[in-house]
Amino acid sequence: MILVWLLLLPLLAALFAPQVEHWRADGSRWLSLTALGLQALLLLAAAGGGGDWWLESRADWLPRLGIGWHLGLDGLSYLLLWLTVALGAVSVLISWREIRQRVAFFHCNLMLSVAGIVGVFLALDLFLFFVFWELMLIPMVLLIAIWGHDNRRYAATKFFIFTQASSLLMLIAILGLAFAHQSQTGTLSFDRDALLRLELAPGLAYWLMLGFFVAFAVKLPMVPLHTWLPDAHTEAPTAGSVLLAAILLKTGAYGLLRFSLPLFPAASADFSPVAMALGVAGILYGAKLAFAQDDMKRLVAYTSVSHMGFVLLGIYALNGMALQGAVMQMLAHGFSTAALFIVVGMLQERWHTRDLRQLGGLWTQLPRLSGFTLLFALASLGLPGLANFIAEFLILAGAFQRSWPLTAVAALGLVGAALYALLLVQRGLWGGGAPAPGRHDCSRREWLVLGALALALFWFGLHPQPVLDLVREPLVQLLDAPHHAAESPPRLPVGSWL
Amino acid sequence: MTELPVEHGLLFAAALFCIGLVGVLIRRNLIFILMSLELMLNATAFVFVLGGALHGNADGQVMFLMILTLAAAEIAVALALVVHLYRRYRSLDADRLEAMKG
Amino acid sequence: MTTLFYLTMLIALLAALQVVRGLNAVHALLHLIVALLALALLFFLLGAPFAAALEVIVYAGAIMVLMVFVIMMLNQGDAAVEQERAWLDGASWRGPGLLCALLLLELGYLLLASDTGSAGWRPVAAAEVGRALYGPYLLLVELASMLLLAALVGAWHLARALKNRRGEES
Amino acid sequence: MIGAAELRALLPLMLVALTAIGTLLLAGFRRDARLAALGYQGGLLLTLLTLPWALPEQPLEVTPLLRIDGFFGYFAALFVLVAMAVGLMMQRQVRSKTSGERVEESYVLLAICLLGALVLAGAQHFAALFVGLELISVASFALVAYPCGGRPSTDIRQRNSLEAGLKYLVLSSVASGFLLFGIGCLYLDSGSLAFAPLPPSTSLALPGLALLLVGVAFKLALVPFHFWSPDIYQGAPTPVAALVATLSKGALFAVMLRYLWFGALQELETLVPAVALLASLSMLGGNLLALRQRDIKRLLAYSSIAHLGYLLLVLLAIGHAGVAIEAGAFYVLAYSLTTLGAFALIGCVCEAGDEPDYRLEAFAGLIWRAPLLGASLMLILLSLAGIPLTVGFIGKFYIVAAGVDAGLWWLLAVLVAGSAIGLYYYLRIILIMLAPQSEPSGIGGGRWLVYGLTLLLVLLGVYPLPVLQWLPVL
Amino acid sequence: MAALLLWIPLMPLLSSLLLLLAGARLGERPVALLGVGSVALSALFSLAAILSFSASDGVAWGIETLPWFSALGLEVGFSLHFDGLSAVMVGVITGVGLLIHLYSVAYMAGDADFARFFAYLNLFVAMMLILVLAGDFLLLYLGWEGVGLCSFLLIGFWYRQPENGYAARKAFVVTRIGDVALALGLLILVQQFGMLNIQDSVDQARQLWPGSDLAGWVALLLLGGAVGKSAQLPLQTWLPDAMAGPTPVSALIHAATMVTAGVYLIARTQGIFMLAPQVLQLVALVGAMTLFLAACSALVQHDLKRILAYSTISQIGYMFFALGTGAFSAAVFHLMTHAFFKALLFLAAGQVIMSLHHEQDTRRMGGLLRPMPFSALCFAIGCAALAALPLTSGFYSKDAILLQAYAQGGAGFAWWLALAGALVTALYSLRLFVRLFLGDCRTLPEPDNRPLLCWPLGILCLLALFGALIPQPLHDVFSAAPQAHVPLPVHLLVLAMPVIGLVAGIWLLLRHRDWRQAFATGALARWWRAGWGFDVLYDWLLVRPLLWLARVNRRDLADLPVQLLVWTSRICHQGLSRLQSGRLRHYAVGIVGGAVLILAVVL
Repeated sequence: MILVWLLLLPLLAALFAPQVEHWRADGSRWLSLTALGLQALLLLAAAGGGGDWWLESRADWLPRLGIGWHLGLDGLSYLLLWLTVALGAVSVLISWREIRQRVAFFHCNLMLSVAGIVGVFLALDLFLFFVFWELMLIPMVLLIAIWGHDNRRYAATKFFIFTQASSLLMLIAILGLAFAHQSQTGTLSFDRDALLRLELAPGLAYWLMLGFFVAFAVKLPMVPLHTWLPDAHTEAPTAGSVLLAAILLKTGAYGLLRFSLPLFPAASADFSPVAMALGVAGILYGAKLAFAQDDMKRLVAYTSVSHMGFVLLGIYALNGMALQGAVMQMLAHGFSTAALFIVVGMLQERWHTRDLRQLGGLWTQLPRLSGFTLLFALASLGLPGLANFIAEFLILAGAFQRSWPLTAVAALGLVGAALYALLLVQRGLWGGGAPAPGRHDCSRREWLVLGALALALFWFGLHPQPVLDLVREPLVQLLDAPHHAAESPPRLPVGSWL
Repeated sequence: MTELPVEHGLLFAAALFCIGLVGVLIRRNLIFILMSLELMLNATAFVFVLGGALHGNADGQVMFLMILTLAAAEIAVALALVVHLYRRYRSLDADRLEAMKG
Repeated sequence: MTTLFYLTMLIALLAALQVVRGLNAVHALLHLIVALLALALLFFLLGAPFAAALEVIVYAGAIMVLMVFVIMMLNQGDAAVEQERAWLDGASWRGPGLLCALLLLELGYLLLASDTGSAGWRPVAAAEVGRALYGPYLLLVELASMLLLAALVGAWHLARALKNRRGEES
Repeated sequence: MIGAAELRALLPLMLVALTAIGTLLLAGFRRDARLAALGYQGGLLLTLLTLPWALPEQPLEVTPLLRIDGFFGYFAALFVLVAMAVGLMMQRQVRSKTSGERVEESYVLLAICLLGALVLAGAQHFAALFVGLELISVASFALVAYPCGGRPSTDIRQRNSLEAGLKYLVLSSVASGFLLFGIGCLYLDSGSLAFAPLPPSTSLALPGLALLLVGVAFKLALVPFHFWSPDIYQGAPTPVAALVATLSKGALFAVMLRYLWFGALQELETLVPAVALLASLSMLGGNLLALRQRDIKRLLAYSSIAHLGYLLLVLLAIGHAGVAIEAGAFYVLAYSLTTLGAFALIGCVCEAGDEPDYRLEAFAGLIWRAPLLGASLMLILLSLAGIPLTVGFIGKFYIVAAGVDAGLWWLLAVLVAGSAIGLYYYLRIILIMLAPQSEPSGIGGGRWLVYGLTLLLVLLGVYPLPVLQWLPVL
Repeated sequence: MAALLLWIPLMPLLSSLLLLLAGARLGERPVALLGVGSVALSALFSLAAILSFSASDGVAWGIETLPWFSALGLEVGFSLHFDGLSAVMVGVITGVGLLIHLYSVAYMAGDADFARFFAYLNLFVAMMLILVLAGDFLLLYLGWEGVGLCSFLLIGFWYRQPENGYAARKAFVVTRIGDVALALGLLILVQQFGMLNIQDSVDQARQLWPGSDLAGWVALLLLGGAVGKSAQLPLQTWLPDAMAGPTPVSALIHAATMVTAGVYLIARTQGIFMLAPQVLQLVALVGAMTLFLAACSALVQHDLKRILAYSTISQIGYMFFALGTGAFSAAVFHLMTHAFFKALLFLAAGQVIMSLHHEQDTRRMGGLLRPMPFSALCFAIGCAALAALPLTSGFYSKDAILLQAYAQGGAGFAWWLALAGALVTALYSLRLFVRLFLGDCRTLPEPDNRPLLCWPLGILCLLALFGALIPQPLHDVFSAAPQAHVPLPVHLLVLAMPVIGLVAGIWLLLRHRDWRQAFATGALARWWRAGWGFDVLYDWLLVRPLLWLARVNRRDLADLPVQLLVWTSRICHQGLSRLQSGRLRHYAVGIVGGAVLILAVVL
C-alpha cells in the first residue's frame, strides 16, 4: 500500500492544484511541498525491509495479455526515490519566485512528472514501466514548452521526439521479450521476474537488448544521442532543468540497471566494450563542448553529458565497484548539476542573462552565491571530499579492471572537467567588469536550498557508506546472474601489459 | 451459345476498362468523365457476366444487377452535383475544382 | 458466331474510344449507347439474356436518358465543342495514355497467363437469375433498394437547393 | 432459408434500415431537425440495446451473404456507437447554426451509411461486400456534398463541399471499378462469390487480389491512393468527415480482416510485398504530409493515412500472429474513438464563429480559454500519437505486438520512423494550444460530446479490459 | 595520542570552515586570532606528536579513525599514519606555516578579503596536513587535490585581474594532468590489492611485485603525479605564473610546502620505486634536468618573484635528483632546509615588494641596503643558504644530496648537471642580492618594519642558518643507503662549487659589464627567460588546438545528422504537398499509378 500511496500522493497533488489555488494564491506550492513531504514520510516508513524486495505490490491489470500491476521497492529504487523527493522539493522551492504565471498548472505538471518518475523507479512489470516511462515525459515537455525560455518550442519538440521515438524501440523490444516468453511457456508475460527466467537465443537477445539500450541511452544521454539535452536544459525553466538533470536522466541509468543488464546478461556483456567506449566518448565530448560554451546553462547541460558518460562507463564495466560508483554518480550528479542549474537560474533572475561574455566579477557583488557556485563547480570537477569524487573514483576503479586503456582515456575527462568547471568560475565569478550593483545576495529560501544541496554533496562525499550499502544487495544480485559468472573478466589483465 | 476463350473476354474487358480509365484521366469535362466511368463499370459488369456463363451460375448476373443499381444511384447523385457545378462556375471543367489543395 | 463475338467486341471498343475522345457530348453519349448495346449483345451471346435485356432497358434506356436530359438542360452548344478541342490537346493524352497502356499491359500479362478452364459453359436463363435473386440473394435485393433510397434522398436533397436558388434568382 | 433465428440475427440490420426509413417518414411528416434526430438516435439506441439479444450463441450464417457472430457483434456495436456520435455532432451543428440548414435527410443518409457498415461487418460474400461498400459510398457522396443542398450556408463551405463531393464521387467510382474488376477476376477464378480459401492452383486470383487491393487501398486512403482524403475531410461538413474517417474506413477494414481471416491467406503471400509497400508508404507519406499542414482537418486526414498504414501491419501479421485479429479490431476502436473526439472538438472550437476557421491557430491558447477542452485536445492528440494512458497507446501497443509476433521488423522500423515524424505535428498543435492566448474567441456547443469521448478514450486507455475480454470472442 | 594526531589537521580545517561561513562578519582581529591561533594549536599538537614519537623511539603509529567507505572490492578508511617522514613534513608545515600566518596578518592587513584569505590559507594547511598524515592513498589524494584547490583559490585571490584568474586555472589544470596519472596509479593498486592503505600496499608490492612490470607502471604514474604537483619537467610551467598570488601564499604554498608534495609522495612510496630502478633513474634525470633548466631561467628573470619561483623549481629538482639516486633522506633533508630559506626569501621579498608599493621588477630596484638593512640581512642569509654557502643549512642538505648521489651512482650525466646547477644557483643568488640591495636606488622605498613582519623573518633567518641541526628521524622510514666511499676530490669539488660560482659571479659583476649586457639581451637569455619555451610549445601543441576545436564545434556537430533528418523530412513534406494539387485528374493518376505499382510488385 505504501508503494501505491507513493504514486498517488503526487497525482493527487497534481489533481487538486488548481482547486487549491482558488483558496490561496500560493496554495499549489504548499500542496506540492506537502505531497513531497508525505512521500518522504512514507519512504521513511518503507525503509529497510528484507528479502529481494522490501515491499511489493501486485494486482491484475490486463491478465489476458499477461500485464500486471507490479511494483517493487529495493535499495536501488529506494535511493532514487529519495533523490526524486528531495529534488522535487527543491524544484518547488526554487520556482517559488521564478514561476509567476499559471502557477497551479506548473505544479500540476511538476507533480505529474514526479509521479511518473516514481512509477518508473518502482515498476517491475515492463508494460507498467513503459507506461510510466512515457508518462513522465509529457508534463516535462509541457514544463519546457510553457515556462521555458525563448527557444522553448524547438527544445520541447526535440526532447519529445527523441525520447518518444527511442522508447518505441523499447516497446518493440519489450514485446519481443513477451512473445519470447509466450513461445517458451505458452503465455504472454511482461513481468520482470518471469522474463528473467527466459533463455533467449543470443542473436535475438542482442537485438532486444539494443532496443532497450537505445531508449535508455537517449535518456541518459549517451553521445551521439545527446543532442536533445543541451537544448532542453537550456530552454527549460530552472525547476525543469533541475528535474531533468537530477532525476529524469537517472531513469535511463536506472533502466539499464534494472532491466537491460539483468534481462540480457550475456548480450550486455558482449555489448559492454561498445557501451564503455561510448561512455568514454561522452565523457570527453561533453567536457569539450561544455568548455566551448558561452551560455552558462548550456555549459552546465553539457557537463551532464560528460557526467552521465561516467555512469554509462560504470554500468557497463559490469563489476560491483563500478556499478556502485555509477549509482553514486547518479546521486552526486543529481545534486551537483541541479545545484549548478539553480545557481544559473538565480543569476539569470538577477541579471537576465546567462551569457558568460556579459557576466564576470560576480564575486564582488554576490559573495555567497558565488561561493556556492564555486563549490558546485568543484563538485562537478570531482574534487575529493565531495560526492562526485567517490563516484568517479569507483567508476574508474571498476572500469579499470575491465579495460585499462578505456579507463585511461576516461580519466582525461578529469582534466576536461577541471577545464570547464574552472572556466565557469573564472569567467563568471572572477574578473573585473562587474555588472550593475544593487543585486541582493541569496535570500533565506535560496540559502536553504543551496545549503542543503551543498551539505548533501559533502555528506555523501565524506560518508557515502549508506548509499553504497543501500545498493549493494541489488547490485550483487545483478552481477550474480549465471551468465555474468562466465563472462566476468579475468582478474589480472594488467599483469601482461608489456 | 458460343465458347469464347475466357482470356479473350477478359482482355476485352480490360481494354474497355482502360479506355474508360483514359477517359477519366484526360477529360476535363465532367460529363465525359461520368461517361468514362460508365464504360469502366460496364467493363467490370462484363467480367461478371462472363464468369456467370463460364461457371454456369447466376451469381454473375446478380452482381451485374448490383452494378447496374450502383450505376443508377451514382449517376443520380453525380448529375445533381454536376448541375450544381455548372450553376456555380458556368462550366463543367473538373479542373475548376481546385480550391482545396496542399 | 465467334466472328460475331469479336466483331461486337470491336464495335464496343471503337464506340468506347469515340466516347473518350469525342468532342460533342451528345455524340459521345450516342457512342456510349452504341457501346452499351454492343455489350448487351455480348451478354446475350454469352447466354445471359436477362442481363442483356437489363443492359438495354436500364442502362441504354433509363440512365442514358438521364444523362441526355442533363446535357440538354445545361445546353452547352458549339462553344463547348471548341472548348473540348482546346482541352484535349495532344499533350494531355500522352501521360495518362501511357499509364493506362502500362496498366493494360500488366493486366493483359496477368490475365493471359491464367489457365481458367471452360468446363461449365452454360447459359443462365432469366428464371434462374430470378430464383437466385429471391432466394439466397433476397437480402441483397433489399440492400440494393436501400442503396437506391440513399441515391434518391441524396439527389433529392442536392436538387432541392437548385430549386431554391432558382427561386431566389428569379 | 430465413427462419426465426436468422431474423433475430438480422435484427440489428433491420432496425437500422427501419431507422433510416422511419426518419425519412418523420421528416416527411414534419420537418423538424430535433424530431429527426430523436428518431435517429432512438432507433440506433434500440439497435444497440437489442444487439446482445440479437447475437446468436453460435456463429450463424444468414443467407450466403452474412455471417452473424462475435466479430459482427463487436464491430456492429462499435459502428452504431460511432454513428450515434456522428449524429450528435450533426445535431450540435444544427443548434449552433440558426440559418436552418435542412438536416433531416442527413440522418437518413447516416443511417444508410451505418447499414452499409453493418453489412460489411457481417459480410462473408463479395456481393455483400460490394453492396455494403456502395451503401456507405453513395450515402456519403451525398453527405459530403450536403451543404450544397441546404439553404445558403456560407459560400466557401458550399464551394468546398461541392468540390469534395464531386472529387469523392469520381475517384471513388474509379476505385470501385478496380475493386469490381478484382472481384470479377476472383469470381471468374473460383465460380463463387463467397469468401473462401482460394484454390491454390489458379492464377487469376493474383490479378484479382491485386485489383481488389487497389480498391481497398483507395477506400482506406493509403498512399498513393490517398489524394482524395484531405480534400474530402476539408470540404465535407465536420461530422461527415468524421464519418468518412471512421465508419467507412473501419467497416472496410473489418471486412478485409474477415476476408483474409477466411482463408485468402496463402494467396496473400504473393501480395505481401505490395501490402508492405503500401503500409510503408502510408506510414511515412501520411506523416510527412501532415508535418507542416496548417489546416487541422487536412492534418487529421494525413494523420489517418498514417494510422491506416499502421493498421495494415495487422493484415500482414494475420497469418503469423495470434493477436493480429484482436489488434486490428482494437485499433479500429481506438482510432475511431480518437478521430471522433478530434472532429467533435474541431466542431466545437473551429466552427464557433460565423465563418469556420480550420487553421491550427484557431486553437491558440485554447487551454487557457477552456481548460477542459484544451485538456481534451491534448489527450486526443496524445492518443493519436500513441502515448500511454490513452486508448491510442493500447492500439499502437497491439499493432506493435502483432508486428513483433509476426516478425515484421522492417515495417516496425518504418513504423517507428513514421511515428517519430508524427510526434512532431501532434506536439505542434499542443504547443500552439499552449501558446499565450491571442484573441478571445468563442467556443461552440457540443463540448459534452468531446468530454464524453475523451473520458472514454482515457478510460479505455487505462483499463481496456472490458473490451479486451470481448475480443477473443471474435 | 591518536586524538592528538586527528586534531592536527582538524584545527585549521575547522577554523577555515568557520572563517568561510562567518568570516565576512568578523573583524580583522578575531579573524587573525582564529586563523593564526588554529595553526599555532596545530603546531603545538604537532610538536607534541613529534616529541612523543621521538620518545617512543621512532615507532611509526597509525590510527584507523573512521571508515570512509567500503565498496564491493575496495575499502577505504580515514586512516592517519605518523612516522619520521610525516613528522618532518608536519613539523615543516605547521612550523613554517605558523610563521607565514603571523607574517600574513601584517601583510594582508587592510585587505577587504582578509577573512577569505585566512580561510583559504587555513584550508590549505589542513589539506597539506591531511596529505602528509594520510595513511590511505585516497585520503592522500584528497589532500593532494585539496591543496591544489587552495593553490588555485589563492593564486586567483585577487580575482579582479583577469590574468590572475588565468594563472590560477593554468596551475590547477596543469597539476590536474599529473593528478590523473596519480589516480591511474591508484587504480592499479586498487585492482591489484583491493585496498589503498599506503603502508600495506607498499608492503604487498614489496612482496608480490619483484620482477613484475607493475611496479614500474605504478611508479611511473606516481611520478606523473609528483611531477605535476612539484612543477618538474614537463609540467613545470604553472609555477612561475602562480606567483600572481599574494606573497605569503607564494612562500607557503609555492615554495615551502605544497610543491614539495611530489617529493613527499615519492619518498612515501619509496618501496614501490625501489622495485623499479628504471623509473628511479628517470626521477633522477627529471630532477637534474629540471634543476638545471630552472636555474638557468632564474638567472635571467627580471621579476623578483619569478626568480624565486624558478629557483624553487630548481631546488625541488635537487630533491627529485636525490630521490632518484636513492638519497631519500637527503631529499627530505633538503626539503626541510629549502622550506626554511625559501620561505625566508619569499617573505623578505614580500617586505621589499610592499615597501616599493608592489613593485616586483628587479630592474627598478637597487640600493636598498641602506634603507632596508633588515631585509638585506634576511636576503643575504637566504641567498647564502640558497647558494649553499658553507655553514648555512642549505649547504648541508645540498652537500648531502650531491655526495650521496655520487656514492650511489657515481658521476653520471645527471650528477654533473646537478653540480653545474649548483654553480648557476650561486650565480643567480648573487645576482638577486646585488640587484636588490647594491647599486643605485631606483625606487624610493617606504620601509615597513612592523614587528609581525619582522619576527617571523628573524626566526626563519635562524632556521635558514641552523636548521640543518634539527634532527630528522628518518632512519626507520627509508632503508638505509649503503655507505660508499666518496673520494676527497669529489668532496672538495662539491664544497667548492658554490664558492666558485660566487667568485665567478663577483668577477663578472665587477669586470664584464658589456658582456653581461650583451648576454642579458641575447636570444639565449630570452629563451631562458621564457622558461625554455615550454609555454609556447604547449600553447601550440595543446591549448590552441583545444581552443580551435572548441570554437569550431561550439554548436555540436553531433546535432548535424538530426538537422539533416529534419531538413530531409521538410523537403519530403514540401514535395508531397505539391503533389496534392487539388486537381481531380491528378488524383486519378495517383490511383492508376498506384495500381500499376501494385501490379508491378505482384508480377
